[in-house]
Amino acid sequence: MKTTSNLEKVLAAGHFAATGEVGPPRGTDAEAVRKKAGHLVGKVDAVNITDNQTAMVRMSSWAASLIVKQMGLEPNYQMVCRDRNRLAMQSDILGAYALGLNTMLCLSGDHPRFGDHPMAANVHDIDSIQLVAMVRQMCDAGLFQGGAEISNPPKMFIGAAANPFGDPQELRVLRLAKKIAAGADFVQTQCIYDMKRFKEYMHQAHDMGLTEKCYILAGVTPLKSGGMAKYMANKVPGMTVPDEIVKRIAGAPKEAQAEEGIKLCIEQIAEMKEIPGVAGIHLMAIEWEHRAPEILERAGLLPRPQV
Amino acid sequence: MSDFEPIIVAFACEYCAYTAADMAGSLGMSYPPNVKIIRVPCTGKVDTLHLMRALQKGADGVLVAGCYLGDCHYKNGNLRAQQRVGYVSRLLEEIGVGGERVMMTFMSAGQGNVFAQVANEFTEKIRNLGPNPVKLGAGKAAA
Amino acid sequence: MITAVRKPLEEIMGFAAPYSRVLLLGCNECVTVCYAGGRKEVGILASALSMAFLKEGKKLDIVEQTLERQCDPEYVEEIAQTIDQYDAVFSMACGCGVQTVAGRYKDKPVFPMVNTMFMGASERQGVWAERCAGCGECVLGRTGGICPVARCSKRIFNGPCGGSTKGKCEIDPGVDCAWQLIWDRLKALGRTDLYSEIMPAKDWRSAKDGGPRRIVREDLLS
Amino acid sequence: MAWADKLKSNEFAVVAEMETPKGVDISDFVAAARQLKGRVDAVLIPDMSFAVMRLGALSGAVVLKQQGLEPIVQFSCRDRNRLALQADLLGAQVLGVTSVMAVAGEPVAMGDHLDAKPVYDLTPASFLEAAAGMAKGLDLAGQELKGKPKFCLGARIEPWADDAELAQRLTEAKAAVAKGASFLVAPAVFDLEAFGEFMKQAKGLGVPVIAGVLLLKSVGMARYLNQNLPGVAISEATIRRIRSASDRTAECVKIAAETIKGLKPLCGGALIITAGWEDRLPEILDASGL
Amino acid sequence: MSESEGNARKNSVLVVGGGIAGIKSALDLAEAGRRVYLVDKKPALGGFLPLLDRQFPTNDCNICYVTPDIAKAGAPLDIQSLPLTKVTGLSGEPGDFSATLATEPRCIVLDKCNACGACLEVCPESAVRFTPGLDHKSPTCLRYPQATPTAFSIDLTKCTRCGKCVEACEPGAIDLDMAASQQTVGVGAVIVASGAELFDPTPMQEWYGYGKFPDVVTSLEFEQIMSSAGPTGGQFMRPSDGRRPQRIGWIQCVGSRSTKPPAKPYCSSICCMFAMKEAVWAKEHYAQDLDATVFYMDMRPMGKDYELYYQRVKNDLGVNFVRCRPHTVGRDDVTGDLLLEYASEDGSSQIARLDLIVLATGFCAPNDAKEQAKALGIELDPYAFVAAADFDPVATSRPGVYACGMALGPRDIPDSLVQAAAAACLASQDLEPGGALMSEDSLPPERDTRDEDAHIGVFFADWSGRVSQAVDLKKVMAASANLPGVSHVQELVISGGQAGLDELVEAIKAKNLNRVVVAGYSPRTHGRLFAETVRRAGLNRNMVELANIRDQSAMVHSGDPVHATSKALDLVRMAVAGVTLAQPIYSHSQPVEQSALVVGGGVAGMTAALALAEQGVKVTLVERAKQLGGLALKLKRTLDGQPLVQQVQDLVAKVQAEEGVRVITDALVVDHEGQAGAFRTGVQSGPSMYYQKVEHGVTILATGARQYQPTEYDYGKSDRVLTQLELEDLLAQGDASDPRLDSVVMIQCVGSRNKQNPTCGRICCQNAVKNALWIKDLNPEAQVIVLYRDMRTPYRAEDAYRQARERGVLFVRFSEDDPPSVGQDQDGLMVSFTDKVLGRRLTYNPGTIVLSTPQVADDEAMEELCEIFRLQQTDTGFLLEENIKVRPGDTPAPGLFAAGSILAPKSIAEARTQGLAAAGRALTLLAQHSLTVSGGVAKVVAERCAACLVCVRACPVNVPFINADGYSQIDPAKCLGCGICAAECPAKAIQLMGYTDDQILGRTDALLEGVL
Repeated sequence: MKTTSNLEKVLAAGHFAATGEVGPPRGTDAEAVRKKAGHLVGKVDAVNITDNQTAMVRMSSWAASLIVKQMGLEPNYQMVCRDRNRLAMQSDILGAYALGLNTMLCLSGDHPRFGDHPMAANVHDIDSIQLVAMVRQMCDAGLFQGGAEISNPPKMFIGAAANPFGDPQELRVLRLAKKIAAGADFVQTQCIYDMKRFKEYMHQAHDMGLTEKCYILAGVTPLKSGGMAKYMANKVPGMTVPDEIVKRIAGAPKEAQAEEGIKLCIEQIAEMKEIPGVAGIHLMAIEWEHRAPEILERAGLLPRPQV
Repeated sequence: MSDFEPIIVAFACEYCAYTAADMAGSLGMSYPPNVKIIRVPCTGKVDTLHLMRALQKGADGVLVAGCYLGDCHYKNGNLRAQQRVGYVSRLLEEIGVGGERVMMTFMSAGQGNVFAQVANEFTEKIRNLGPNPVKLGAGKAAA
Repeated sequence: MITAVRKPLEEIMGFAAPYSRVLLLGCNECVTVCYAGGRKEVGILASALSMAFLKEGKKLDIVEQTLERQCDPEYVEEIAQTIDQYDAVFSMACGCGVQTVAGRYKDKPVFPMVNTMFMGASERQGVWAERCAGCGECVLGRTGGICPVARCSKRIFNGPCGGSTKGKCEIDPGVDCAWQLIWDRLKALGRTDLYSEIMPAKDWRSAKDGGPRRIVREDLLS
Repeated sequence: MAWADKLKSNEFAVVAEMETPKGVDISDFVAAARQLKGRVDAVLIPDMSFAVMRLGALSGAVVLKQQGLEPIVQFSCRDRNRLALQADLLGAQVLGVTSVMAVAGEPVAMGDHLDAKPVYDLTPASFLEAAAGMAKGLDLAGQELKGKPKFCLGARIEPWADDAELAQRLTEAKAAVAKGASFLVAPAVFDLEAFGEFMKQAKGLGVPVIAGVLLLKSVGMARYLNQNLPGVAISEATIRRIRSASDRTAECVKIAAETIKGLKPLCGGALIITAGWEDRLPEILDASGL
Repeated sequence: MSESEGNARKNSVLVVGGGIAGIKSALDLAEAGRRVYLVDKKPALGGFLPLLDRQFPTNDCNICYVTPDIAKAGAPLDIQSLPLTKVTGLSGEPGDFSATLATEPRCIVLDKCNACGACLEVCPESAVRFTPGLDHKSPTCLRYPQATPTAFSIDLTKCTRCGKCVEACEPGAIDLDMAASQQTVGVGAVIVASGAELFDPTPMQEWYGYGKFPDVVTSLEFEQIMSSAGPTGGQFMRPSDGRRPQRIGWIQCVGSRSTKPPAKPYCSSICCMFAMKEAVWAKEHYAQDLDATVFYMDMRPMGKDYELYYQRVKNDLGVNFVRCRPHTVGRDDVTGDLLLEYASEDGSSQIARLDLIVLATGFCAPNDAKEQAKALGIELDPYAFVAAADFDPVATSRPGVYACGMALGPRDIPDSLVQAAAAACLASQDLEPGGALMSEDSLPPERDTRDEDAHIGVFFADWSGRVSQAVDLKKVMAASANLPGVSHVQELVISGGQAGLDELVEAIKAKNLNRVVVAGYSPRTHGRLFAETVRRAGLNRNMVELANIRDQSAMVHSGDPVHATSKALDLVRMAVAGVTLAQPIYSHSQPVEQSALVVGGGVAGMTAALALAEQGVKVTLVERAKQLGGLALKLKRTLDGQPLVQQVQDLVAKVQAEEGVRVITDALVVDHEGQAGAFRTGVQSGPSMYYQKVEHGVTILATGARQYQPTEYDYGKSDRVLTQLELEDLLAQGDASDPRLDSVVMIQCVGSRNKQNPTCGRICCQNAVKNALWIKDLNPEAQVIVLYRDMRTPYRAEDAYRQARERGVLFVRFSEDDPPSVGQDQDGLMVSFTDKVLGRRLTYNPGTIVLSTPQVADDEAMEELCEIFRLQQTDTGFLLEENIKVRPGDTPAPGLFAAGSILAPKSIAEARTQGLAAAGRALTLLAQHSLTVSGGVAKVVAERCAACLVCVRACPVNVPFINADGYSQIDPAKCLGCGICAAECPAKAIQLMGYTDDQILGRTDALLEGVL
């Protein structure tokens, strides 16, 4: 065991992992964090705390992570490359670790154009793969990115994100390989609807031996309505939602669409369990945290193992 | 100003509009004497600068008359002219002189009647717009 | 080539308001080619500006001149004899030219007439697109001749990000995904191996982040 | 022997046809050649095709060689007997022209010297035999040669109009391969599907097939070919396409380029024939992404 | 005979008749470097054209279009015009004729007369001839300002020698003792273009009331009523009481198509179009509510697209057409209405009430036709027009003597012009091969005036007085004198001849002018003329600018003299500013290849090729089919029944034997480039697609048309339904007992005059008549019925039509909405149709049904040809000419001519004529030996160029390139001079010579001077 991460422990013990996600509030209300995260206590192995998600200013990820940590839930501290240069990133990592955070996820971050500060400088001093490599170097070699030694280096369980569906298709697994090569311990994917293509992706990753080097958690997001299904299908870059899924959700009566979405989610989790190399799921119940326990329950993922 | 007589400069392609203007003459069709023609080999030759200069010097309206789109002797000179007229129009809007003071029109060589009609309509339009504000300002500047 | 676009007339008129006689100075290099500040644009701006003022009853005297290059002191010297006749210089050159002129004629107000945009190439007549960010350390040899710094919205060196869709960038379907282009090109070149190497974090000192840059060639100094 | 190497590589070969000028002013010929440098694998020089008298193919080949191109020179059996043919083969060898293609030669009646005496001493097959024999150091009379010339040999698959004729053409082609041909040139393709069918049958030939791609110039030419050339059927859709294009020549170039692209998965290479419009070859190459 | 005289003879042609046809022949010959004697018995040239207010079908006034040619390009054409002159004898042979000419005294010295009109005012006997007005017999009128010469003449038969005119004449131009003169000229060939006369309806007074009722006028008189310069001064009124007519009727065929003398049996061919034009013009310009009706037997608009004109007049413009036989005109004395009685189609008698009746009078041979024929030794046809053979349509019975225009019978202007060009071509063949025309060497050296201050001369020329009618010229002249740089102002008297231009040249020299403005003309029509004129004065051609105060001020603001005058001054001021900034443009000349490419080996193409070869021009003749001959190979007889096969075969053989003609059959034209004098055309021939580039100086397109393949009337379903061509094959077999020929029904207008093809096939009616007569020749008992819509048999084809009726051929009319139907019944092949007289449907079982199908444009081939040669098609698919009225056969592209059915359906005779005409037109170009390439091209100022490539991208013909020195370079020989690059150049490094920015801005500034 390299770290004290609960998630690492669960995965290392060979359990099918489940992680959740909580977006910090756009304000200073710690209660809001507690309320959202409260639904997940005891229900997931770790919870992702997003970092200025969709390029909107929110409570900082590390602070929200601490609040969650205090609730006895393991935070997965997210960090994007958009807002900080390598100095700020490293200092934040040191601080986070010092305060007890041991699991983090490295991301590029959405472009400022999508958020509420489109005029902001788009930093991108390093990219997400370079971030993974930087954290890996900090932890393993005990060196800052610039080469200086770190006294008492951090030990992070390092995660990266992957999108199995963006273009060019053939680069998707290669990029995954790159992230793993850079030092990712685990990978959480973008939410999956197109199971056929995801299976191909996993198959390829498995063939390349990537699943042995790294835990891959498949992303799932329950569709709340036909409208959401259509939005995901048409508006979200790098996302594919098969027609039959859109039809299935949108085709259900209005009041039954949410239930249909949950049903689909549960079916897919079941399917994912059977895919070689899938080490767990990452449930992104966006603004639906309160229904996460039900989904996990019905998917047979509760109770969570204690390790 | 009731006695306002606009001055209109017309850049006319010699293949079509200039000939049409001559044709208007030989058919005895009258159009307002306000319209004075400058002949060009193709409206594609009419520079943004020429249009601007005419207005700067006090013309109340500028007309560019070329062949029908697709009939240009030089493939797309008239299309280019049309784009330039659009550009000048936007620029005139920006400085408050009025984008309607420039206009592009198309006709064939035999259409003396069209030339006369366009000249009439454009003169009328400019008459309604009133004098080029540059002219009024110049009076003030001199005073 | 450096690209630029003319400033809004309103801003220019603000600059001009206090003056009665100005020199409108064009540049016969980059800004000529990108239709921002060559002889022709000088003429158009002069016309527009004088009309805009005259309309308000003010006669602004504008003298048009175009230098070969405003970023070389020798060319800028050409106006030394006449500059005293003007209240101000309105430069249509890129920022380099404006500064060279302003640096030479320290007691004369010099105003920029254009917004300097980027180093770009002409995609076709009337369209210019950014191609180089001047980062000082070229990686084009490893990316199939397509620059991730200038052309990827997130400057990702190990792209593409998850937002790449059908060859287009997530920020705008009108913008090509640089990494799609890079990948296509590497495939065509048979050099997909270049992709699997992780490009390390860039040293931004070579770019402007290291402070204002200059190039000195010792052998050429005189 | 760059051409022979190309054939061995199994990559899609691109060959341009360049007719020699009728006369001695080779300026256009050279200008066209310059445009092709580095862009095609070889240039095929017909030997007075359709019996129209022109500058000798071998001379043309030497000119192209000087321009840095790889020539393939045709030898027509119509105009020379076995002495002359063999002598010229030796000449080709010493001038560095080593890619040689045998053709029968169209009847004299098609050309511009109606009174000429057709020779046909050898057939293309026996010509190939002669050339192959030379590699062993012997001429057709069994006399020993000083030095053993080596050639990369090719032959044509003659045009066919129906299935029976096709079978015969394939038999002839097989014979040519047996006699030493290492590539075969097929007539101009206008219907990729039909050509695909042909290639299924031609698989057994064992050598690359280079298919002709003829640049159409106008609707009139398409109609003319349909009427006058056996086996040619340019579809009404293609003709309509040319007719409705705003720039007909550009459309014809596009069509040729599409044919070349379409041939890539089907056969060993394309022979681009422009019949006088050699200056358009670069455009075709550009458009076909070669 | 001295040697030089002999040489002159071998290079001279006598043209008899100065109407449009004669002028055209003379111009073509003179342009080809020949000397021409142009004689006319009248005091001035012009013929009919000047009497017409405007011409169908364009409704243009074409005088303006034709006349600038008279002093073409300022080069002195060698035309000696001899008015008041007749030919009295002709001896010798082709290449060596002597013609005696007799000239009546004019009694006015041309050099002195300024046409002031004082003599006319004082003459008590109206002996002075220059009478404008309603008298259609008047020799000319003032409305023809370009009359050559512009001078009066005195009719001695009326003169009383009172001497008042001599006193009144300020210049002293009158010499009443002037004697008649005679002279002999030596010429190589003669062209008879003596025209026709209008039929005088006076003897038919009892029917039409002409001469009895003042409101019955001839069509020519009506033209005068409509003319703004006519006797009514532009007031549209009827003669009797000055009332504005509300109901006008045109009576067709007055004096034509009648066997009752003095009327003529033939069809005068053009009166139908003439009447329609008048009706339309009257309606459009005077009274839109006008009730205009044409009373006619058959409408015969047969020229190119004339049928479309007819349909438009009928359907869109609201002119009424009544098919009938008009017979008597009376008058209601109470109302003053004219009463026209006519027999309608169903045989009933009707009366129309009208305010004005216009008699569409036909044409007849001049009264001195026989006398002239005798003097020239040529034969006349039965109607006293000059006789010509069908296969040699402009050759007379005497070798070396040719004829054209109305001298050969009534015809319209385009046909006359084509014949004129053809006759000129044939005449050339009797002369020595032509020599080079004037070259740059014969001009004085050019002065370099670049460093001089501007000395501008402003010249005012008011050819017709049109300008001074609206513009206060004196005022404009006075103001012009004060313009900057102007040092001289002068009024210029310019007529059709050289005199005024010489005056200009003299003034430039005398006043030491270096720049010139000519006010009065459009640069479009006269720009080149004055450019050449100032060049003759030693100035660069670009040192003149025209102020178009005629068309663009006087003509358009005629009702507003104040503004017309101030605008005229504006225009002059702009021109002065422009010319002040003008820079010399140096043009260079390039040799003209003395060779031609003829595309199409039908009759027209072969004829053209032979005609050119006979003049020593090397010809390449390209034919798409495997053999020469074209459509004519399928014809067996000419329209007048002469055997044809042999003649076509002979023509083919002659072409093949001609050394100067290289024939390429089985060939396609695939590309074309270059300019007049130096074309290069790619030709691909044979299955080998053997590609060759043909270099040639001129091009003649004669690719013909295709015969319409009917789908109507069971064609193709029954072997008894034939086309006329197939019938000809049958007839040529000569089997009188063939049962298929026992009874024949012909159906006209199959595939023409309908929605798909609105044109008239032009020759199908004549073909039907020809074949009907042929059937009758074989089997007089045979029954032939022709179902027609209008029988269109112009001039003598009318004789054949009449003959056919006399010999029992039945002609039954059907209307478009009630066509015949064809089918099978128990008796076999069946046709049914409505008989208008009986008013019911009849059924008939003929042995054969024959469909009269037209020639139609071969759309696919035409599209391609037009693309390759960058020409355009008309709406009906045929080739678009430069101007169908006055430039038939010329295309808009210089050096490219067209002949035959490529232009419109044509008979063999017409194809022959057109082939000759195109050859003649081509010869005028080839005669120039070198062509000047304009220097009005884009020029790059290298040091300004930023090498931005904009010009390279903008040029429509890809001329500019960035050269080794790193700046844009533009080849002046290839530049078209459009100026697009100059306008786009962001560095203002490109200037278009002749239209520099300085000049354009200078004009703008001059116009707007003082506005701010």
